[in-house]
Amino acid sequence: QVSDGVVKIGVLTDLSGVYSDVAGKGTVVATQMAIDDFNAKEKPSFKIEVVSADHQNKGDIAANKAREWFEQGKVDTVSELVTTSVALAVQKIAKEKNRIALISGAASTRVTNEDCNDVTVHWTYDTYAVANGTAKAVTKAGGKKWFFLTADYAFGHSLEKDAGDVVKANGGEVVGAVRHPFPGSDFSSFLLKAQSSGAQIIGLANAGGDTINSIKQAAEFGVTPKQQLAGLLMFITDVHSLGLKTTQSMYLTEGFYWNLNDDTRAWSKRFFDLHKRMPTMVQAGQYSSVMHYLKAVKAAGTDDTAKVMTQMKKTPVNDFFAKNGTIRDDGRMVHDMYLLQVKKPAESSTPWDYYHVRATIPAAEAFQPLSASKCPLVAKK
Amino acid sequence: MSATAIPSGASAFKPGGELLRITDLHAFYGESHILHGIDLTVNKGELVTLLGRNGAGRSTTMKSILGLVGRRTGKIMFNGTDITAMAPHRIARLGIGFCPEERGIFSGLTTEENLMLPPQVASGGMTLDEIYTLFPNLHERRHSPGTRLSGGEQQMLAMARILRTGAKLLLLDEITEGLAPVIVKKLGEVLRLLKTRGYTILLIEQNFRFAAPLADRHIVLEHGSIVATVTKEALPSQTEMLHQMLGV
Amino acid sequence: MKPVVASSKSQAGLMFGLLLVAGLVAPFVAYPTFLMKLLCFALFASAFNLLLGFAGLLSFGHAAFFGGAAYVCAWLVKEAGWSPELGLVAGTLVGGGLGAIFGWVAIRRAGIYFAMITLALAQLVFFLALQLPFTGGEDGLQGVPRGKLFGLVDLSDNTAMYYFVFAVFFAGFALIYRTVHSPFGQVLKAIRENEPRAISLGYQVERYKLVAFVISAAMAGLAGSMKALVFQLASLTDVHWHMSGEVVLMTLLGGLGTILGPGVGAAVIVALENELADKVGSWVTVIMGSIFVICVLAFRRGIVGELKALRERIN
Amino acid sequence: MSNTASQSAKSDFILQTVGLTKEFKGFAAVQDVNLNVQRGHIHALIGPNGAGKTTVFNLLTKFLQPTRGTITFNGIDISREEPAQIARRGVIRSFQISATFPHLTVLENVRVALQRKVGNSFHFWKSEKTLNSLNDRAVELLESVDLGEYVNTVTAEMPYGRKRALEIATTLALDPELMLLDEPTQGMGHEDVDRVAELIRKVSKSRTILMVEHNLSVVETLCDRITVLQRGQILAEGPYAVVSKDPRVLEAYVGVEA
Amino acid sequence: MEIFGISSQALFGQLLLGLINGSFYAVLSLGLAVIFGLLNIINFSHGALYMIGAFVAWLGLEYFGINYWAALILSPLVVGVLGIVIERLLLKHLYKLDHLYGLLLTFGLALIGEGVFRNLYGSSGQSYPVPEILQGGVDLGFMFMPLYRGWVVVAALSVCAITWYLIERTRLGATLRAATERPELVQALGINVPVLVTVTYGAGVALAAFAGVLAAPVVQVNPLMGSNLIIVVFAVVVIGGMGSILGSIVTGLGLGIVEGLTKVVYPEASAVVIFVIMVVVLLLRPAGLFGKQA
Ligand SMILES: Nc1ncnc2c1ncn2[C@@H]1O[C@H](COP(=O)(O)OP(=O)(O)OP(=O)(O)O)[C@@H](O)[C@H]1O
Ligand SMILES: Nc1ncnc2c1ncn2[C@@H]1O[C@H](COP(=O)(O)OP(=O)(O)OP(=O)(O)O)[C@@H](O)[C@H]1O
Ligand SMILES: CC(C)C[C@H](N)C(=O)O
Ligand SMILES: [Mg+2]
Ligand SMILES: [Mg+2]
Repeated sequence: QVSDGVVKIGVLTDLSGVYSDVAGKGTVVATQMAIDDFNAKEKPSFKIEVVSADHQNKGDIAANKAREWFEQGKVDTVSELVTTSVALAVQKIAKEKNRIALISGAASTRVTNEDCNDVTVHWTYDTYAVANGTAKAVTKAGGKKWFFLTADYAFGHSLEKDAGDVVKANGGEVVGAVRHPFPGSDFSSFLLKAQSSGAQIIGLANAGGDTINSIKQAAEFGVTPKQQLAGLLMFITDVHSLGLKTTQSMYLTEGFYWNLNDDTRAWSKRFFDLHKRMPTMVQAGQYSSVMHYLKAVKAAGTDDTAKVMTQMKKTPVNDFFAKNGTIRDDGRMVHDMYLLQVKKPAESSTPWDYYHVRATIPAAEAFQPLSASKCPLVAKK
Repeated sequence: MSATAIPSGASAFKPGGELLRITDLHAFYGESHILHGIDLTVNKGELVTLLGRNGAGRSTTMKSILGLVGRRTGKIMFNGTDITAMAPHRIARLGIGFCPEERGIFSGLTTEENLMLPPQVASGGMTLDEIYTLFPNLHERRHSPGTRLSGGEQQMLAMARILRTGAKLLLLDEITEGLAPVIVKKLGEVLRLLKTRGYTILLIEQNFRFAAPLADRHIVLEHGSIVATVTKEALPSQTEMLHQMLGV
Repeated sequence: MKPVVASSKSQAGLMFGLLLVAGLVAPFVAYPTFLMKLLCFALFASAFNLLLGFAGLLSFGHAAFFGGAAYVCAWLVKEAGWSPELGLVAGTLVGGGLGAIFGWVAIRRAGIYFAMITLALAQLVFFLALQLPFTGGEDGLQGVPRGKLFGLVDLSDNTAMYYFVFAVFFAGFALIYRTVHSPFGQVLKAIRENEPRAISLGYQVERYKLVAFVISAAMAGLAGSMKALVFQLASLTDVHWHMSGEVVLMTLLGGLGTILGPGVGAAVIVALENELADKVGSWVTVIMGSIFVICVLAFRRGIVGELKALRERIN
Repeated sequence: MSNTASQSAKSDFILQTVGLTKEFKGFAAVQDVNLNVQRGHIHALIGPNGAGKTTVFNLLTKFLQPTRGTITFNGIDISREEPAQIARRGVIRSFQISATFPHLTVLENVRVALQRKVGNSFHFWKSEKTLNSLNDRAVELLESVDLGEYVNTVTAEMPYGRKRALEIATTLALDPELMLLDEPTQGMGHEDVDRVAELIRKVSKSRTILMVEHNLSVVETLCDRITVLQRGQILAEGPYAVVSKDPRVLEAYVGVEA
Repeated sequence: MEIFGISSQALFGQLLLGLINGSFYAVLSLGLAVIFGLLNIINFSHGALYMIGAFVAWLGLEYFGINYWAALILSPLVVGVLGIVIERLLLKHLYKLDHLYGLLLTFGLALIGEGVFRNLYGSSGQSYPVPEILQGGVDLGFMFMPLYRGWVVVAALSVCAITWYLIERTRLGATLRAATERPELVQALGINVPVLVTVTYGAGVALAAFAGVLAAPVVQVNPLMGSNLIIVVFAVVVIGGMGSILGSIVTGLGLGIVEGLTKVVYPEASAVVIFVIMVVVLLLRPAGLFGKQA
């Protein structure tokens, strides 16, 4: 039975910081959309409530909030959790308190690798997936000598490592890396390092505002076009704020693009009406994960963590976001990813029409295979 | 030094009549009660001295006029304006020039900057040239930092500084302190000159011999109260008493 | 002749008694994690107050002791497998040690300079916490096990943890109280009141200030390591200069130089943060800033100080 | 004793300075001062404002570092010692601007001084009740300066004159061999002045006192010997009767030529 | 070419970037020094006012189309007026108290300023475009120097020079210096010291705003941009000697360069090098490099 007859979903996200465009308010909107759709369609016997809070990208703030939500607020699942350090911190609390963590925004593979647990689902993408898409494409296109500009925290480290592995696996070479404080504002001295490294490709192992600034300042200091930038994790909002002129022809990898097919366009249109911006993959993933969770609660007839987890794992995900997605034992939701290339300004016909879809990376290849996993839940198989 | 170099007092100050009136002035530094009800008046064009032993409260009286003591009660009228509650700079701008006992030369400023510091408060002040004619030493040292001047030169500077401003009441606190006799003599001449030009002067002096021939009146303070007033006319007969009071 | 105020002894006894009772029943009334946070900060603020309120030294770097100790305790318990009580002891020692270093550099200057120097030194510690290999960088140290107290009591139970925290707080607070009301405290007060006079009576004031600094830093360290255990993490927030500012605010708001003030201030601030965070979001900082401004302008005695003054006026 | 002292050798000078000089950025506030204070005397230091009297006090107690010169106390060179060390040797000063601990009670003020010799001053783990054993002595001292009725008053609430008395009591608590008093009667009414003068005389019985004082009648009645400073230098020295007739003193200090 | 095994390209490049950072340190610490000199207050809100300066420029551009050059004048004016209001309304009441209260009050103001802008504009930062004619750059051989950064150095140095000239070489400056020495006496000589104090505070924070506008195109205009910078600037001021005008300018530039150098030699230490220098300086020269010994 659902405790108190209420399912309570906490959205813990970055509402004011560098990732607030990528996730932020939009994920709260997406959550509400999911609940409204669910209520309308499934007419559940339980009530659904949402709370949201800003974790300011700080693990400790997030951990304290999650703890309070679980202990005092009767929150059943904490969701979104953009920023790797936040996700890792909250994941542990969720395990301790035996509640569910639905992660959409955070990127690091650590979530389902070293730090995996049986109450966490990692939904939208991860560093392996994006590196595997973008870094592989760039290396194959001839960019063999890489230098990384890395956000100095768990996410950046993870992305740098995953991308480095891909580069090396594809015959490339990593000549160096420099780590910048997170969030950073002045990247000039790091770019200077990258410049003098003699690399062809400067891999940006950062995200959001940091990526935007690195790209701008690289142009300012004449780093580009002599050297090429590879934005290892870029979102449509980043392209939107940088403009096509600056970003044209860059490769990027996403788990979702609004202009893929009719389903995505229809959902995205609804989202746009509410939020005035097209959804990022994080926001779309948030909807998808919450919906899947609610359906699982209904199907299991309880909000008991273990039962809901089992239910979620045994049901495939089929919605506008994912086709035949599945949740593995390590908590990874695997689905197709897309290798995209930014259009030239002339090629863009409508607003937010930014990408060519260059390839669909099938679910089976997109994510780190279980065989390579360090997750204790699957290692001994 | 030419007498014509000093213009006569401004017309706003009619000769004669009362310029400064202090009534029942009490002053405090923190918790010590320094002045115990001072009453005194100074008339236009007069030179009045404040005498007394160390610590009698003479400097405090002067500072009270300018509002520089911690707390004071009573009433101070200057040229018909009640200045008891005014901010010090406004009082100064009514035409009061102050030469403090510690001279107050600014070390961060050159001699000339020190000289130019106080703003003009009325017309009829001396020009820079006139001042340099009066005190040639200052001209010579005009670019050196104020506190590099000798004690005597600093004293001249402190005096000269207020002559530029056009102030008509000068409060001079121990201007001869620590100066060589020649300079003291010179200051005496300057004071006499100022007097002929209609300046009103309140003078604190330890050096009675310096003050005696200049002053129209002597006021003696002891422990923060006025204990005697001696006019120029009565001075010869009362010198002995004054010496007594001053603790000689 | 009985010169010492007779009631002060019984008053102190009463205060400690009430404190004890309040502490014992509190978890039945309020949420234990909240109470534990409150106690950690109350101890932190009381430690800080020992320095500012009773020695007249404004340190703007107390986060270094609080956070530095939190890191050390967290690391020892998490990575080296130490028991929680040993972790606390180590944290306290680290706080005190850092305090001795800070003190040695800063005590030669007074007033604003002292504040600036402690601030800058704390910033050094901040960067160490960011960059040293074992601190977890931006992530901090997470998932610190609370462990078993003396190998017996399982602290992952919130109630057990609460009573442990309360006991530690009580001991720390009592030590601070005792320090203030000790022969040493008397000298400290005298130095604060009139330093040249104290010197002229033959007191080597720098030594007293240094000892006060070390005690204050050690207690701040104790508070910090306790916080690390309660929340099971040590992070950059703990060493950030905002934390140093926050403890000043707590102390100022509660009442500088009063025994209970800092605790009251901490309680108000922690409660406000808790209550407001959801309702006004990040306006919390604005509210904190405003409290600061109001305290400085109109309320310098703080809550407890004002109450005391009020009581005196009534009597 | 003062009889024999006047005849015998140098060792009867409790305090001596040789060539004591203090310069502030090139300005010599104290210049080449050779001061000899005889044991058991009340010795006055007078001079116009800014003559350097307070500066001399600050040098003697090492609140200022001398630019040049040596200071010997009881035959020991103390020119390089710390202020607190000098106090521990038995040289205790009062200040020109009243120096009490305003928010401690009168009793506590004196007790802080008494406490120093007990050696428990670093004991932060002991209760302050351990200090109560000093109360009797403190009260005794306070009564000796007529402050018996003020024992539990917070110092800030006392009239100014009583604070100066408290300062003397605090100074006495350390039983100093040499007491330095900077203008002890400054800012007092007549009766307070007399009271303090009387007090100084009383406590001078077993010690040496060096005082700065502007009130010449106090100086006249109390002091055995007088040093007159002017612009940082010693102008004259001797008993009151001699110094007060010295024409240079009359000119420089009193302001008239003889 | 290599120097100590470091390519001269990297070395000169980092030194130049250090100089750019140093320019910001110099202008900010100059403002702090001016304020400290006369008010004896460590203006903790300096960083917040720097941030507000940048925001005023951004808002001006966003909502009123005010261009960069106009903002360079307008924003310091606006912030200067804000400073005057702060001084008249709040700081004025603190002069008789311990100077620490000034520090605490301005700390509170900094929190308020940061908080307000964080609420209104988030902390993700707004970008401010480099003005048209300063786009592009010149190749200096060892590095490609964006024109705008060059302008930052020139503008900052000019403002420092002008301020220095105003204070050290003019009548107004003389009055200011005199008032720092003995405010009471200066007032007794007929100068309105309270107004002087107010204006000085306004001017000091206007300098902060100027630095803010200069920084706007370099960094994201972001509510927290001042809060971390200001601590470094405090250290600069302590090293230079509080209240010394020349000291704060020279130390600001110098430390920027030292920091740049550290980035080449031992990058991990670049964030702390200034604090380490501060400790060393304090141990050797407690009043700071240019401060008057107490
Ligand atoms: N700032 C101050 N704080 C406390 N007391 C002060 C202060 N200034 C002066 N006094 C005291 O006030 C009394 C009167 O001082 P004042 O300076 O007026 O004396 P004076 O008559 O000018 O003598 P002299 O200049 O020779 O000392 C003295 O006892 C002096 O010590
Ligand atoms: N720290 C200092 N820096 C610069 N000059 C100083 C300092 N202390 C004192 N002086 C100067 O040294 C001279 C002597 O001052 P001191 O205080 O010793 O005088 P005093 O004889 O005690 O005078 P008073 O009778 O007014 O107390 C004065 O000119 C004073 O301005
Ligand atoms: C939205 C994001 C880019 C978040 C970031 N990748 C992280 O996991 O830390
Ligand atoms: Mg005087
Ligand atoms: Mg003196």
